[in-house]
Parts: sequence; C-alpha cells; structure tokens
Amino acid sequence: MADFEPNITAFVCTWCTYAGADLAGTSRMKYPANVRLIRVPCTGRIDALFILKAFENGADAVLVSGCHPGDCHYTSGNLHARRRWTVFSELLDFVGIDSGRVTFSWISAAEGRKFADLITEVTAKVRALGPFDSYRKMSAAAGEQSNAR
Amino acid sequence: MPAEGRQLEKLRHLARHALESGAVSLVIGFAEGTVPGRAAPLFCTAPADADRLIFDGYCTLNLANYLTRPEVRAHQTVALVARHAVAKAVVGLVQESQVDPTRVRLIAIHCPDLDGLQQDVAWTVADGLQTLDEFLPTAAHLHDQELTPERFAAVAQVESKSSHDRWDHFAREFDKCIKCYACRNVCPLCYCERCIADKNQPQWIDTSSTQRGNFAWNIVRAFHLAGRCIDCGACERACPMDLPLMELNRKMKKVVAERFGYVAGYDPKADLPLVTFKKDDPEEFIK
Amino acid sequence: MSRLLPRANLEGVVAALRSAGYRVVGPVRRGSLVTYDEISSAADLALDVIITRDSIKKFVLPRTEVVARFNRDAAGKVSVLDATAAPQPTVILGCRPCDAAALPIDDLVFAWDSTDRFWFSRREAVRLVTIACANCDESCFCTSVGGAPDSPEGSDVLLTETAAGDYEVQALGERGAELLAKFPGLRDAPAADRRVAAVPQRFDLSAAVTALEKNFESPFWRQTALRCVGCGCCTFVCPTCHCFDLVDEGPAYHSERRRNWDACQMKNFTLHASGHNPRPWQEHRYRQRIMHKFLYYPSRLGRTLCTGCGRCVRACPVNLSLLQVVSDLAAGRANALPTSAGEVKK
Amino acid sequence: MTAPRPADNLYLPHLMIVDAIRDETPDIRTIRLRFCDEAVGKSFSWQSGQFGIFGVFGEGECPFCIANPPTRPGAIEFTFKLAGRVTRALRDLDVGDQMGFRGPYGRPFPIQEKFRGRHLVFIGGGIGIAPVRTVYLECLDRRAEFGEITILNAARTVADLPFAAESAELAARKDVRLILAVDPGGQTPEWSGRVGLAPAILKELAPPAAGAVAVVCGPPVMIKFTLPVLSELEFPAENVYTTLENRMKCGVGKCGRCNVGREYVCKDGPVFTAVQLRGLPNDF
Repeated sequence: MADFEPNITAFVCTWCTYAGADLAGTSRMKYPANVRLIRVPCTGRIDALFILKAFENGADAVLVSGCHPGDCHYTSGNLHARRRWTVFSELLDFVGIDSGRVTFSWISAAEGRKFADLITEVTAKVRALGPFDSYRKMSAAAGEQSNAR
Repeated sequence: MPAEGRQLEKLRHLARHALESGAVSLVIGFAEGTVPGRAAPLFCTAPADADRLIFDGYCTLNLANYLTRPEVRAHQTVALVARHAVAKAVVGLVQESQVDPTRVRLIAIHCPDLDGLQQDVAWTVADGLQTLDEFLPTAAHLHDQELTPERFAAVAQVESKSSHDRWDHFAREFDKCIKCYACRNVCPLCYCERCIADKNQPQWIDTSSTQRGNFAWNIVRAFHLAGRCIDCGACERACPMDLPLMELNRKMKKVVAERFGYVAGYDPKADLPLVTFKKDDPEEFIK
Repeated sequence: MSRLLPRANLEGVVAALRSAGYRVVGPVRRGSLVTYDEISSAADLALDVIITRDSIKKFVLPRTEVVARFNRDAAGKVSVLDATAAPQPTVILGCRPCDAAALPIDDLVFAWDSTDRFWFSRREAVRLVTIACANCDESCFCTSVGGAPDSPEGSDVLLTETAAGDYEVQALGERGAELLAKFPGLRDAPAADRRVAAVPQRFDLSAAVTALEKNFESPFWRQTALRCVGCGCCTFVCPTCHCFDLVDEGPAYHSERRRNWDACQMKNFTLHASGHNPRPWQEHRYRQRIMHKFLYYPSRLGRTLCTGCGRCVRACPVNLSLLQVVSDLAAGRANALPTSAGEVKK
Repeated sequence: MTAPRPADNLYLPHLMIVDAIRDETPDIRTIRLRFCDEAVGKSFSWQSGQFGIFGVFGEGECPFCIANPPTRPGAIEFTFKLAGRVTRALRDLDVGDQMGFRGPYGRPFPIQEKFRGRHLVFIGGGIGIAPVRTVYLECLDRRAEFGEITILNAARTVADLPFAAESAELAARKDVRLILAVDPGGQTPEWSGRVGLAPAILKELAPPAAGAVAVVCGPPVMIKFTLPVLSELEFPAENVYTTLENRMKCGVGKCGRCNVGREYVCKDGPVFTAVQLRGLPNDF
C-alpha cells in the first residue's frame, strides 16, 4: 500500500473550478499529481454515467466540482447538479461504494488555495482507502466470470 | 351475488359502456391468465370483449406501460383498468408530457397495494369512468401511506449492513442479471424511444452481461427513475432472475422524500424533483 | 434387471465426480430463485422443483464470452489474439430432459457449414446427468414437440425415479458409460415401478406448422403481440434460443470482442444503422420468434427449435404464453379470429 | 491465449492495413486494405457479390460487399456510408492504420453461369451502387463476354453521386451506356445528367430486355418501385438480381438476425433474384 498512487478523476466546470485549478498552478501552489482534470462546460453537464465510466476505466476516486451556488455561468446548472448529486451519492453509498471515493465541491476561480488543499485532502483520503479493488476486480471479472459459469 | 362478483359485473359494465358509448375506443384491462396465478393484459376494442375482463390479486402488471406504445397511441381515447399504482404511473406520464390527460380515462379499482402475487384481495370499482383530475382527489389520502416504515423494511435491512457487506450483497444480486431488460420494458416510466443502454455513440453502458455491465445498468436504471418511480414493483415482479430491484427504487424514493419532500404519482403539475431545485437545497455533503 | 442408484448414494456420486475433477452443478435454491449453479453436496440440490428458472444453456453458450482480444502497443500496432475457450469439465446433475434435448438441436446451427469452436468445446466439456421428470405443471409441453419427461435425448446418463425414491440408471453412449463408471454404489435390482410425469399433449405440432405456413400475414400476430413488451425474458430463459450479438468492449488499448445473448424480441435486434428496421413492430418480432422455432429452423435444419420446457411461458411478465399461441395456431384460431380484441390501427 | 487460428475461430478477423482512402461523396468513402500476412493475401480469393465483415478494433464490425472484383486482385476494397458507430470509427482510420476483416461470405452473382453472352443493365441508388459497381467492373474487365452494358447510377443530389472520376471514364467509353441521375431538386445548374427518380428514368431508357440481365441495389423503397418497372419492361424475373442487406453479426449463419423468412441473407444471399424475392415473406 505504501507505493499506492491513487488515480483521481476530477470533472470540473470550465468557469470556476478549472480556473481555480489554473490559479493554483500559476500561483505555484503544491498539490499531489494524482488528479486528472476533465473540463466540462458546467457541473450540470456531469452525468452520473461519467462517474461510473471513470471507475470502469480505473479511477480510485472521482472529484466533481464547479461554481458556488449563485455563481453558475448558466444561472442554475450547478443547482440542478446539486440535486442529482444528492441522490446519486446516496445511491452509490447504498450499493456499498465508500463515500470517500466520490467527492463533491464548490471551488471558484479565485479559490486556488482551496483547490490545492482539496486535492491534497482527497489524495490522502484515497491513499488511506487504498486502490478501488472491488470495482476493478469486478471489471476484471468481466472476462472470467462468464467462462466460469 | 357475492360482493366480488358484483364488482366484476360493474367493472365489465363500465368497460362495455365506455366502448359502446364511444367514450373510448380501447379499454386495457386484465383477462384470466393462461395458467393459475397469472393474469394477462387484455385489449378490448369491441363491447363484447369486456366480458372477458377480470380483476384479482394477480393483476399486478402496470397497464399504464401500454399508453406510450405506438399501437395504443393511435387510439383517440383509452381507458385503463387502474388500481392505484396504474393511476400513479399515468400521473407520471402526464407530468412528463408523454400522455395527454384528455385522452385517458380510468376505471379506478380501489384495493390494497399488490406487492406480491395473491389471489384474494378485496377490491371495489369506482362508479364511473373517471378522468385523471376526477380520480386524483379519491386517492389523495394515500399519499400519507407512501412513506410508512413497513414499505422500507428491505431498504432498512440493507442500510443496516456495513458498506462492505452492502457491496457484496449487490454484487451477488447484480451478478444474476441476464440483461433481458424486462425491468425496463414493463416499467411505465421507462418510455424512452431509445434507452441509454441501447445507445452506442458512445457506449455508456456495456451491453455485455458482465459484472461491470450489470452494475452500470442496474445503477443507472435506478438513478434514472429516482423521483419518478411510482413504487408499483412491476420491475421486480418481471425480473426472471429475482433481483431485488425495489430495494434500489425504494431507496431512491426515500432519499427524494427526505431531501426534497416529494413523492411521485400524486401531482401531475408538480416539477420533477431532479429537474428543478431550490436555492436552499441541502448540500452538507459538498465541500 | 436394471441398474439402481439408491437415493442416499447421490451424495457419493457428487463426491466422486468432484474428486474426478468435475465441477458439479445442479438445480439449487438462491432465495426465491431456483437456478443451476455449482454444488458441493447432494444436499444442495433442489430436486423437488419441476424446473429451474433459467436453462442449462449458460453452460454451453454463456450469456457473455470473449471470442477475440485486441491489444494495441504503444506504437499503435494491434495484435489480434484468439480467446481460448478452456471450459471446465462439468457435470450437470439433475438436468431435465427438456434441457438436455436442447443441446443436440442447437448443435445443428453451430455446425451449419462452419463449426463454432466456442460452442463445441464447451459442449465437449459438459456431461449431462438427467433426472426424468416425476412431476409437471400446466406450462410443460415436451410431449407436444416430440419430447418426453423421460426422454434420453441429449443426456449422457438418465436417472429415473423409482416408486421407492431411488434412481434407475441408464447410460447413453460411450460418454455416458464412461461417466457412469465413476458412480459409486450402483447395484442391480429387478425393474421397479418408475415415477414419470404424465405430460398431456397440448397441441398438434404439424397443425401448428401448417398454420404458420399459411399465416405469415395475419391479424393474429397483432392481436397476440400487442401485450408483448419486447424484453428478452423468453429468449434468455429458453434452452434453445441461441441468437447472439458480437460487440467490442473495453479500453482502446486492450479491447475485447464479446459474444452476448441477444433477443429477437428487442427492437434493436434488426435495426439498420440507416434507421430502416425490417421488423418495425412488436408483432413482427414476435412472429419471427414463433416462425423461427416452429417453421424456419425445422425447414432449414430439420428440428423444431423448442423442447417444451415451458420456461418462456412461466417467465413472461405479461403472460404471453407461447404454449397458448402455438395451441391457438394449431387449433386454427389464426385463420378464424374469435374477437377483435387488440385490433389496432397503426 | 494461443496464436490466432482464423480457420478455427469463426470470429477471429484477419489483420489488415489501410492502404488507401478515397472519398466518393461527403459521406461515402472507399478504403483499400491489404493483408498484414502477405501469404494469406496471396491465397485469398472471392467472387463479385460476396461480402466481408469489416471491423475496427474496440468499436465493432459491419458487413459490406467486397468492392473490387476478383479481376482486380491484390487488395480488398470496400465502400461505406457514414451511418453508425462502426462507420464513424472506419472514417477515423488513416492510411497505415490497422483494422479487421473476415470473409468472404455469402453467395456471389452467377456471372459465369448466367451473365455471359447477355445484355446487362445495372441500376444503383445511393450507396446501393457499391455492390452493383463490383459486378459491372468485373463485366467491364471481361467486356468481350457480354452484350450491351447499361449503367444507371442514381443519387439524391449531384454531391451524393459516388465514383465521379470513374464515371467520367465510363462516360467516355463507347462500349458502355452510363446514365447518371439525381432526384428532382438535387441537380446543380451545371448538371448535364438526368433529373428524376430511378424507376421513372429506367422506364424512359427502356433498355433491351430480351435475354438481358438486370442488377438492382438501393434503398428498400427504390428496389420496391424498380422491380415492377423491370417486369413491365419484360425482364424475366429470374434474370433480375439484387443484393440484400440486413443487420448481421456473425456472417456465417449462427447469430440468427439476418434471416428473411427461411432464407439467411448471409448464407443464401446476399444475392437474390427477383423470383427468390417474391418467395420471401415481407420481412426485410
């Protein structure tokens, strides 16, 4: 586990969190290099399927982040997204996916520090949780299970 | 004549009269099944067909499912033999603009929720053909029974397990899934012309019935019904492999009720909880 | 005289087969579901049930299997890799005659001009120890499609229950004899009364086939299939339905080509990319299923694609009973329609 | 995992390399392939009208007819129109990329047995010209063996007419009668070809029917209206050929989806005569 480097996929809105990440970078703030950013126009665009696809493709954790309520470039995309996340995160928890594997946050373009801190925090948490083997095993089992049955 | 027999006569009379009078051109109800313990959907277009209508505790299929079928849409006005769950699905379909409420009539059946298959249930039929608006007040009092703890017993049992055990539980259950999509195809609210599971550009959900493909399908099905599922249980009864689909659906129902104070199937004019928002929606899970 | 397996020795048979390296599967209870799954003891067997929910098909034609793998190296060069089907030697203990009979029928299509290695390598690895049916229900109709509750067709060993609850044993072919040699505790006994279900003949197959030949175009199909919701339930629980899809899945750098069960009842089954669908309505898809089973397959390959197990009848969520439909056809009801029920303009 | 043994695994494709790409119209493209394994390529043989299953690794497979006739060996060509996931992936391929191919499958046109010594009429609509073209290319390569050759190539618009450069060459030949046609409204100001629907134009052309063979392919609706015209012109139905397409997965009669009644398009077709078509149920 010591050499486990978490693989974190972050879906971020282009107007706030992506700009926040940019700020963290240009301000030379240090944060773990375990995160891959995927930029989308708005958190309202982030479908639950994105999160599942990320896990299917080997993510150990997913971060979803966008503008603070009231700041949405499209007025209410993040408020719609908030309702969906509420339900979807409960569903994931219900089927036994540790809530530490999916993080939701609001990070504005000015919050470079918050972005760097959050990535640090999430990375540490996922490092403690370990690789998302149960999902990966399931993915691997896709090849074997059928032949055994 | 025993009470049940009188109700049956009344049901058939209503259907016959609806067709004779031209109020509707199609009545969808149930006929005796081909084997004991089953009932079969019946499409009555001639008054005489009404004589084959029955109702009992095996009539569990949600007939509202047929309203979105093109063959049924071709009819100007359609009547459904509708126990409460069927009417709730009609509410959902109207709410989502899939069905024109002026083209639907209900032959309302009042009976207990048909959760499992049971032959003997006490039922009565409403006095006349009803529009959805006429029906709704007669069922408004049932809203309070939607959230009783008994309904969520299975959910509570899963919730009481550890995260790890919940994962194992669902992994075991989803593994049984053979991807026949009976759950989707009997669901009155799964009306999409092309389901996300059938889309391949991109292929969001693996079509293969692998553990991974089954997981994605079952999660997404439950999520797409969140706030829309009217808790009729048709999916779970249709599942040939006995997946506990209602555990997921009821969990979603519970979350939506707790978080957004909404129960599906009562108000055709309400906003769907997942396509609307409030400024002060709870967000304690968001960092 | 006949060979007898005392019921108490079933446990010994399971143990012997397992120690001979076989995976032993049989009908087991999983909550409310009775399905074929691996067993470690005869006590796991649910032998009192008439029939399992799904068929033994999954052991020869898994619901999904890899047929090829594609690896792409860093330079983008692709290597095409065969997927080996190295199936585990398996004994299905407590298989039903209507399940066993399905395999020789499907052999025909998988050997039609070209040989499907995946099917036959599994077929080679699976041994069927069938238990003749002592009971049946109203959905069973093996006798109407040329089968029988004690038919040896397709089995390697046939067990028939005696009045005393033991099993009369019959080995079929070399494979059966070889397998039976591994059964411990067989003894010779005078022929006893056998418990075999009396499955009534429910329709006249040849009359049904004649009706199908005449009724490709008939309002019968619309009436019948109006209630069909187009799921794959009937085809997936069917022991003879073998239609499949080939799909590519997985990450771009190591994708795999899979063969998955597919169902003619689903509207995407025949949908062209252009948007044209040769079977645009559910009535067409339902007709295809019946025609394929009772007319096309027999006329091309010589066997009816149905063993009368009745699973589709039991599993259909809308009680669209194939048994009823074929009985109706055989009784000429497609020619003279009794009611206008379901007559709907398009 | 063992080495590929295509003969053994019906679903294992040959590894192919994209040799050339030619755009026929904005959405129709021809790709030329060669076998990675040259030995396989050398021994590979096919006949006009047979099809292959072409695949992009990780995306899936589609059936297309082999577009170059056996008289033009040394490569495998296929022409396709952008429609779904696989054709989109095929359009993403560049020269030098690898893809998969299985085949040849199905029954060819009986050129040797039934076409020789006869007048030939070829009618293609839209992408439907592709399989027809294979046959006329072969017949042109063996020109002396046939009577008059008439080709009607119809499309919605001028831009949708495939094989333009080839058409110009054909138009210049004295031994072929080539008619290009577009649907009303599909013409440009410079358009010198015909304007109208294929069946109507065919009726006008009235090619000699006595002892002639016709090959038709196009969208279902075009075939539906062209066959009656051919029979009006007194083409004997047994001399009218078409090639059907259906959704297909295996190509070898196993997967159970291309059948039209008792006939499997992959095994009994894709080439059918109008007589055979008449015997098929209305399920295609």
